[in-house]
Amino acid sequence: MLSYLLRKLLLSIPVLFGVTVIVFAIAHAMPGDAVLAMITAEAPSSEELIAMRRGELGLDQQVYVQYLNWIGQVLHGNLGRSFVNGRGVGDIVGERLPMTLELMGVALLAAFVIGTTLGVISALRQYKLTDYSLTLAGFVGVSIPDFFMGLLLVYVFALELRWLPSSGISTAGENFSLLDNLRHLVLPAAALALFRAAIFMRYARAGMLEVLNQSYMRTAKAKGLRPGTITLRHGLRNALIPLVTVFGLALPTLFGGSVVVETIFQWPGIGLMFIDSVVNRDSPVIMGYVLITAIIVMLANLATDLAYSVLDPRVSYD
Amino acid sequence: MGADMLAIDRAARAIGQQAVLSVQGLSVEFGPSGNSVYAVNDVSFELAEGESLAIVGESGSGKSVTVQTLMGLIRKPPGRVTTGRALFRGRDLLAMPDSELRRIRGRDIAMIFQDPMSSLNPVLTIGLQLTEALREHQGLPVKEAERQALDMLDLVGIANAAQRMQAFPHQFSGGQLQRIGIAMALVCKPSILIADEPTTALDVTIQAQIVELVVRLQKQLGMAIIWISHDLSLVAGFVDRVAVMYAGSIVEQAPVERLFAAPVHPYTIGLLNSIPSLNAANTRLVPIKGAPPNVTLPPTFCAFAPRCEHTVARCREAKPVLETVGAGHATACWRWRELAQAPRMPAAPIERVAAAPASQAPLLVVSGLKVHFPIRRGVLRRQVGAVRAVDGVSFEVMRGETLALVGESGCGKSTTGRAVLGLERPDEGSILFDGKDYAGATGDALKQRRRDMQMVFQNPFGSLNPRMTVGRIIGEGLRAQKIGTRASRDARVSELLALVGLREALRNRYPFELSGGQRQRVGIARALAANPKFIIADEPISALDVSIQAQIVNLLDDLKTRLGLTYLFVGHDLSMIRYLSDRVAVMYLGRIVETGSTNAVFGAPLHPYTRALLSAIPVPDPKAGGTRRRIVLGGTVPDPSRPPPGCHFHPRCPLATDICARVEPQVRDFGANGAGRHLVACHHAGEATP
Amino acid sequence: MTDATAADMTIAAATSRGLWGEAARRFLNHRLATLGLVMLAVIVLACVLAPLIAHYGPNDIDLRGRNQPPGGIHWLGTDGTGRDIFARILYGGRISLTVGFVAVAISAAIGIFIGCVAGYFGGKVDLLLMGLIDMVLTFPRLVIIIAFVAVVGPSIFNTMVVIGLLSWPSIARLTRGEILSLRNQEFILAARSLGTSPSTIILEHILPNVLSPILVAITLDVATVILLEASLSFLGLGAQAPAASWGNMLRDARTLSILESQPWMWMPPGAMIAIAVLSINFVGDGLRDALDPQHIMGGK
Amino acid sequence: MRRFLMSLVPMLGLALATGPAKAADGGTFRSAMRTGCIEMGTLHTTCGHRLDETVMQGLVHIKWTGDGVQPMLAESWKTADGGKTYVFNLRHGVNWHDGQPFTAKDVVFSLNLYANPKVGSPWAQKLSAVAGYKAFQDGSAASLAGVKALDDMTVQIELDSAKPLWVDLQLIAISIFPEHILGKVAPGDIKGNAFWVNRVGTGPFIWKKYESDQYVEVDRNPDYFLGAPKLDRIIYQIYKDVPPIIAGLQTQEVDAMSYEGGGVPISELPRLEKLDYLSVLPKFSAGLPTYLQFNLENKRFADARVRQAMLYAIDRKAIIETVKQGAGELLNTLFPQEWARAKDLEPYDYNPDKAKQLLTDAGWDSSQPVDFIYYYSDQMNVDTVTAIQSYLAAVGVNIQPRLLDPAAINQVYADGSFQMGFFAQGMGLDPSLGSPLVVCGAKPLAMGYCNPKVDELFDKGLESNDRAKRAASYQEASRILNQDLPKAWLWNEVRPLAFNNRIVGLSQHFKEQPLVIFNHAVYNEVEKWEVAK
Repeated sequence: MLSYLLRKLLLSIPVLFGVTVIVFAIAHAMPGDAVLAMITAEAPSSEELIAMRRGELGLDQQVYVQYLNWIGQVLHGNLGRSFVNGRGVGDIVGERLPMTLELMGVALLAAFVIGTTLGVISALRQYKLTDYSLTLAGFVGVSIPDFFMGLLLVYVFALELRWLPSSGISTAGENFSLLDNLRHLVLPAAALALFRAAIFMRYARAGMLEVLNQSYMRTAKAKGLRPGTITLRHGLRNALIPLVTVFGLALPTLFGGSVVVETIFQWPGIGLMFIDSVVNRDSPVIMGYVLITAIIVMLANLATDLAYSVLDPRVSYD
Repeated sequence: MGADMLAIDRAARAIGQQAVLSVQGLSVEFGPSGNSVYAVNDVSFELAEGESLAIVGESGSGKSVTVQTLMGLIRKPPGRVTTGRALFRGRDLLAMPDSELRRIRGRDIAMIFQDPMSSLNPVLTIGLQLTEALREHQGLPVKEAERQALDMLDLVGIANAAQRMQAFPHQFSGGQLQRIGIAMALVCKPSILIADEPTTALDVTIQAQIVELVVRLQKQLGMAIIWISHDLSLVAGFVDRVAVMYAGSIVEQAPVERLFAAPVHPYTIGLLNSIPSLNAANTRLVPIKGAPPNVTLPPTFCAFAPRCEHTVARCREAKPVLETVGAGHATACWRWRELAQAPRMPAAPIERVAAAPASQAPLLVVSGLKVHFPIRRGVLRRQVGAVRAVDGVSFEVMRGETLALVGESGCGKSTTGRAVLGLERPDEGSILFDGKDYAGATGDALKQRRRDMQMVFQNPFGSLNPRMTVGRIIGEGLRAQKIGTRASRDARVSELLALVGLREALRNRYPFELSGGQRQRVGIARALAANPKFIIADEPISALDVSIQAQIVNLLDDLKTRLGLTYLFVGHDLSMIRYLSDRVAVMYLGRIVETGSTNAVFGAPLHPYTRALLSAIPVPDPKAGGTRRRIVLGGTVPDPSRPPPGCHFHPRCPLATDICARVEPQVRDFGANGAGRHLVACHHAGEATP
Repeated sequence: MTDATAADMTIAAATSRGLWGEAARRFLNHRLATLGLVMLAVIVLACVLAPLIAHYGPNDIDLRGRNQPPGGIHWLGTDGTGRDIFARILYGGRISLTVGFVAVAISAAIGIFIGCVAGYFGGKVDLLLMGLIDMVLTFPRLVIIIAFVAVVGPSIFNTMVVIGLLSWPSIARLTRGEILSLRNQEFILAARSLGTSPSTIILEHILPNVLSPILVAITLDVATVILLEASLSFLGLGAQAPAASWGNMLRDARTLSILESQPWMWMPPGAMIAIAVLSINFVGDGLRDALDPQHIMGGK
Repeated sequence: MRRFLMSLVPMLGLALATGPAKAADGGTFRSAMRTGCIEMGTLHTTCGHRLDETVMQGLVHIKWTGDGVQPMLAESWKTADGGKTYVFNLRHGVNWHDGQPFTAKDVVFSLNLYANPKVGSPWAQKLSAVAGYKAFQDGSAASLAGVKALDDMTVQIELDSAKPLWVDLQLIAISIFPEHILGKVAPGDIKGNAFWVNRVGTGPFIWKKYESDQYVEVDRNPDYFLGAPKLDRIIYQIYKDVPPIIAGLQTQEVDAMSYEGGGVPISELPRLEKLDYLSVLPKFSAGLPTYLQFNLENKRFADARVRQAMLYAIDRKAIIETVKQGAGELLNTLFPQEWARAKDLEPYDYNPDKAKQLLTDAGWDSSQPVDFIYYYSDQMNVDTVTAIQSYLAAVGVNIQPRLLDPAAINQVYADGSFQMGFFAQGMGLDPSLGSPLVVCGAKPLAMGYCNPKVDELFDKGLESNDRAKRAASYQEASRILNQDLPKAWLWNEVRPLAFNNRIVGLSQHFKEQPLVIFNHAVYNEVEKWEVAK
C-alpha cells in the first residue's frame, strides 16, 4: 500500500511538472502582460515606466528563464509574489482556498448524499413511477448548466422569496457566525450540487441495480434478513464502490464550476481569484492556482484509491 | 395435478416419512404477459423430512427458478407465480406475505448457491455474514452468535476459524468459500437445505469434498435436502430421489436406483446415454439431437417433442401430465407405456469407430517448457517473482492420436496449450512440431505453424467476435493466410459449414443468434478452415449442456477420423477425456505428474494425485457410490507463484514423506512392454494409498 | 430471472435482422431514446434549414421593435436590439450544435487514436500516454479553457478547437480500457492463432467492438460540450456578438429584469440547451442499452 | 429536482428564523464597490477612491457640486505668481487615526512617494509639473526639489511654470500618507505593503477590517476635524460582477450602487425604479465621451470622408432611445462639458445615403472586413456594438467585433494590430483631460492623429482659470475635432445610479453632483449622513 502511494506520488511529479510548463506557456502567450493590464487611460504610463515595471517583475527575460526562476522558487516552497499587489501567492491562496473548499466540499457532499439516496430509492423502485420521475428529473438535472441553475436559484430564493442572501460568504461586517455563513452557502452550493447530484443519482441507480442482481444479495435475502438490512448493509456498501470513481472525477469539474459559481455569488474563493488573475495577467497567481488545484486533484485521486481499498477489501495496491 | 398428486403422495409415503415440503402445480413466468418466458410449468413434488431430493436439468430447465420461487427469491416483476402452492409444514410459502416468509427463510429453509465467490458479500467479513442470520432469527447477542458461528465453521472444516471470522471472502479459496456458504446456511439449523448447484464452479476434487461434507452434515443435522444439479452422475451417489426437469416441467421423478436402472422418459434416457461412463469405454455417445428448448412458447405441448426420437402428433398438441409408473416413479410422457415395452437403449451400443492407429512418430514434442508471468511490485515496479504457470513440462503427441492434458483449474494446462500455439511466449524449453523448433517463433515461422496447428476455444460466447457473421468468422483464417480467391474461400466456408453440421443459412447470422452448441461448431469450423494437421482443443465442451456436449464430442471424433487430425485435448472432465483420448497427461501446479495411455492411467493410476482425481469423478451409477473408494484430498491447490519445494503435490499427498518436500521427483517409466510408456513423476509411484 | 432465460429470449427473438438491425430494434424499443432521436432530428433539421424556416435573419436588428413579447410576427419575440429570437434560436443552434459535434469529433479522433496506441502497444508507450492523460485530466477543463481563450481570443472556432483539444482523455481512457479488456478475449486469441495480422485485428476485431461504448461516450460528450460552450459563452468567452449561440443568448438572463419580466429572451435558449442535452442523453442512454455487449455476447 | 427544492424549505425556514441580528447601532451604510481596488493602494490604481474620502485624505478634495475644490488637510493656500508657487497652510490639530499628529512632514513625504520612480506609481504624472520632477525620475535627484516644508504646518510647492489650475486638476489626485508609518518602508516595497489593507488615515472613518473580495469595514472617527460622523460605520461591499449588486440593492443587502460599483445597467433600471425604497438617478452624466476609434495609421481610414461616412451611417438617436433607453447625450465632438463645445457643430444626422456616397467617393473597399475591438461586455454595450455593426453593414462597412480584456486591449494598442474599436474615455472633471485622445504623438490613444492646431488650443486652455477664456479655446478645438473626426464621436455616456433612501444625505448629494467624477476623492459631507429613523 505504502509503496503504491509512493509510486503514485513519484509518478505525479512529472505530471505536475508538465502541467506547470503548459500553463506557464499559456499564461505567457496571453496577449498583454501584467504591466499592460494595469494601465488605464486615466493614468497613461510612459514607455520608460512600463519597461521599468517589466524589469521589476522579470517580464523582460526569456520565457524559459522566467519559468526556471519560478520553478526554482516553487522548489523552495515559495509560490512567488503577485504581480498586481505584491502579496505572496501562497498567502493569497491560503486565505481563499478554505472558502472554495468549503463551497466545493459542501456541494460535493450534498450532491453525493442527495444523489446517492435518490439513486438508491430509484433503483429499489425500478420501473415504478418514482423511478421514472427521478430518472427524468436526473436527466433534466444534467441538462441545466450550473451557471443557469445559479441564476434561477438567486431569482427564486433570494429575490422573490427573500429567504436567502444573494451573494457573499457571510454578512459583511458582522462577526463570523457559522449559521450566517451557512445561509450564504446554501445557494451557491446548491447551484454546484444539483447538476452533480443528478450525475451521482444516475451512477448510484446503475450501481444499485447492478448490486441488486448480484448473488450475494440473493444470499442475504435467503438468510431471511430484513429488507432494510439487505439494502443498507449488503447493497449500499457495494453500490458505493463505483461511486468513488465518480467522486474523484467530479473534483476537476467542480473547480471549473466553482469559477462560474463564485463569480455569480461573489464567493471569495480561488475561482474568483483565478478569473481576476487572468484578466490581470498575474501569472504567479495563475500558476499558483493551477499548481494548487492540480495538487488537490492528484491528492483527491490518491484519496479515491485509498477510499477504494477501504470500501472494498478485495482491492489491495502493491 | 390431480390424479398424479396421489402418485407422488404415495411415493413419498413409500419412503415412510411425512412431507416437510409439498409443491403443487407451481408455474412461474417472466416478463410481461403475452411476451412471457415460461420458466416453470405446473411443477409438483414433495420432500419428506430428512430426505434428499435431486432436481436435475440442463440450463433453462427451470430447476433453479423453482427453488428460488419457494424461497421468494425471484424478483417480481419481472417474475410472476401464475399458479401453485408450496406447503411448508402446512403453510403456503407462496401465499404468505414476504415479512412472514422472511422468518422461514434462513431459519427453516436455507440455501447454498452455485458460485461461492459471488454469493458472499465481498465487502463484509465472513464473521458478520455468518452471524447476521442468527441475530436476525434468534435474536442472539453478538458474542453468542459468534460462538455458534465458530462452532459451525469448525463443523464445516475451516481451520483457524476464530481468526478467519475477521477475514473477507476474497481471502479464501473457492472450496473454503463453499464451506463457509454451507456454514452460513446451516447456522440456524434449518429443516430443509436447498443446494443450488453448489459444486458446479468447483474443481472435481473440491467437489468431492463438498459433497461429502453436505452428506455428513445432513446425517448430523437430520435435515432434508433439495440438490439442484445439471449432473446426473454427481447426484447418483448420494440422493434418495431424483426429479428430472426439462423446459420448466418435471418429466420424470423416481427413487435414484430406479431412475438409473429403469428410466422411462426419452429425455432421461437420452441424458443417460450422452454421459460417458468410466467403465464402458468404447460405446459411442448417443447425443440428444437438436438444441435446448424454446421457453417463450406457452407450454401447451411436450417441450421435448422437437428433440425426441419417438414424437407423434399428440406430443405436439398436448402437454403430457405426470403419470405414475411404479412406486414413487412418475413420468410425463404420452408414450411411456409403449416405450417401456421397447428396448430401453438404442438397439445396441454402437462401437466407437477406432481411429487409424496412432503412429509412433511424434508430431509434436514439447520439452522443458516453462511459461512464467512476472509479478511486479514496489515503487519501481521491479519484478519480485513470477507465477509459474507452466514450470517444466515435457510431452509428445503422436501423429493421429489424441493426447489429453488434464488437471484442475490453475494447473497450467491451458497455458501449455496456448504456448504450443505460440499465443504465450515460453520462457524456456523447446516445441518441436513436425521436426522444427518453434519455441519463441515469430513472424513467418509462426504464421506457417498456424497453418498446420489450430485451436478450438473453451467459451463459445467469448471466442467468436460478436460483430462478425458466421461466414466471416469461419473464413478468417483463410483470409489471414491469404489462401485462395474470394470465390474459393466462399466455397470452402460452405464446405466447412456442412462438415460441422451447420445449415448453410447460418452463414450470414451473428454469433448471438446461435445456440451454444452451434457456436462451438462454428469455432471448430474456423479451426479447420486452413486444413490443419493438429488441433488444440481447450476445454471445448465444458461450457455446454450435457446433452450438447455429446454432440460436440462426437463431432470432434468424426472429424479426427475423416480428416486424419491429431488432437491435443485440454480438459478437466475426466469421464469425457477417458472417452475420447488415446493418451493422457495429468498436470498439477505447472508440471505433468503422470503420462500414459488412457487405459493405463485410468486403469492403474500410479501417481497419488491421479488416483485422487479419478476417485473423485462422479459415476452415473447409484450403486457404485457405496463400493467405490474415494480419496478425498485435503487442502487446496497452492499459489503457483510460490509452489512448494520438491514435489509440488507433497503438502496434499497421502503418501508424502520427507524426501518429497526436498527433492523434485524424476520422471520414471512404468510402462509394461508393448503398452507404451507410462511416465510418472513421484517418489512413491504406485505405492498403495493408506 | 436466471441467466439462461435471458439468453433464450435473445435467441428466440433473433431473426435474421442482423447485428445492427437488432441494435436498432432495441434502440427503437427504448421509448425515451426514440423520443430523444426524434427531438434531436427536429432540432438539427430546423437549424440546418434555418433560412427556410425563419422569416428574419439572425442579426436583423429592429431598434424600434425591440423587447417584443412573442406574437404573430415574431413567434418568440425579439431581443434587446429587436432581433427575432426564433431566428436566433435556429441560427444559434447551428453554432451550439456545431461546437458540440466538431469539438467532440476532434476529441474523439485524438482520444481513440491515443487510446488505441496506448492499449495496443502497452509498456512504456502506455505509461507515457497514461501520464499525458492524467496530466490533462488534472486540469480543470473549464479553467484551462478560460486561460486558453485569453490566449487565442474568444471565437467559436477557437472554442471548438480548445474544447476538442482538452476533452479527449476520457475517450482515450475508455478506448484503452476497452482494448485492454478485449485483448484477453478469446476471439482475439483466436484471431491471433489464425495468423491474422495486428492491423486486421485492430480494424476487424477491436475497433468494431470498442466502438459501441465509445459511441455512447461520444454521444454523451456532445451533451457535455454543449453545456460547456454555454458556460463559456456565459462568461463571454464563447461565440462573439453579434453571432448567436444558445449560450450567449442565455447570457441575457444575467440581467435580472430580463430574467424576471422578459422570459422569452432566455427561456427559448435555456429550453433548447436543456432539450438538446436531454435528447442527446436519451439517445446516449438508448445507445448504451442497444449496443450493450451483454445482449450480443449472450447471457453468461 | 422539485423534491430536493421542497426538502430545502424547512431547512431554509430554520435558517431564516435565526438570521443574523441586525447591528442595533447608529447606522451602517453598505456601499457596493468593484473588485480589485483595494490591495494595490491608491498609489497604483485608479479605482477605490471612495476610501480616500473616508479614510485617507488629500490636501484638497473636489466639491460634490463640481465647482472647485474643498480644503481638507490644507486649510488654505495661496499663490503669489499666478500658479507657479503654492503655499499651503495645513490644518491644525489633525491627528492620524493612530494618534500621531499630522504635520508638513507627511505632506512632503507623500508627494515624494508619488513621484519616486522606485515606487512606480502611475499617478506620478500628476506631479510632472513640480519643479525637479524630471531630475527625481531620471535618478539625478533624491527627491522633488520643488516641495518644501516651510515649517511644521506650512508646505510650499513650486512648479516648473505657472499652472493656474494645478490644484483643481492635479493635486486632487494626491492622497497624504502617514510618514511615521510608510517612511519606514523602502520605496520598492510600497507596492503590496500591508499598509494598504490596514490603512491609517485622517478621515471621518477609521479603517477596521478588510476581507479580500468581500468587504472593507470603516468605523466612525469621533475626533474627525469636520465633526464626528453620524453614521457608525460604512461597509464597502466588494463585487466582481454587477448582477449581484443589483440583487443586493433589491434585497437591501447593499445601499448604494454608485459609479465605483459600475453604475446600474440600463436594462436593470425599470426593475429598480419600481422599488420605493430606492432613489434611482437614471441620467447621471458620466462625463464619458464614447466614440469609434480608428487606427489612423491604417490607410483605409486616412480619408476623413470615410470617418464621416461611418457617423452618418449610424442612427445614433435610435440607439440612444432604444438600446440605451435614453441614457446618452448625442455628442459630435470630444467634450462632454457643454461649456467646452461650440454650438455650430455638424450634427451628423442619420443619413445612410450620404454615408454610401462618401464611402464611394473615398474609394472604400467594402469587400474587406474591418477588425473591430471592444471591451465593454455588459448587455447594453454588446447590444450597441451589435446595432453599430448592423448599421455599418448596411452601407458596406463590414466590421467584425472582437471582445478583448484590458491587457489585450493595451497590447493591441501598443501593436496597432486593429482597425477600429468602440471605446469611451472618462473626462468629466475638465475638458483638458481629453488631450491624450487627440494631441500629436499621445500614445496610445491618439492612434496617429496629429493636428498642431489642436495641440495649441489644448495648451491654451490651461493657461487660465477663467472659464470663459478657457471655453474659447476648447470650443475652437471642438469644431476642428467635429470636422476631422479622429474618432467618430457617438454620445456622452449616462450612468444611472441607485441609492437606498435609508441613508439620509446619500442620494441628496449625488443629485447635486453634475456629472460623475472618476478616480478622485469627492467631498460630499459624508460626516453628515445618517440612517433614517
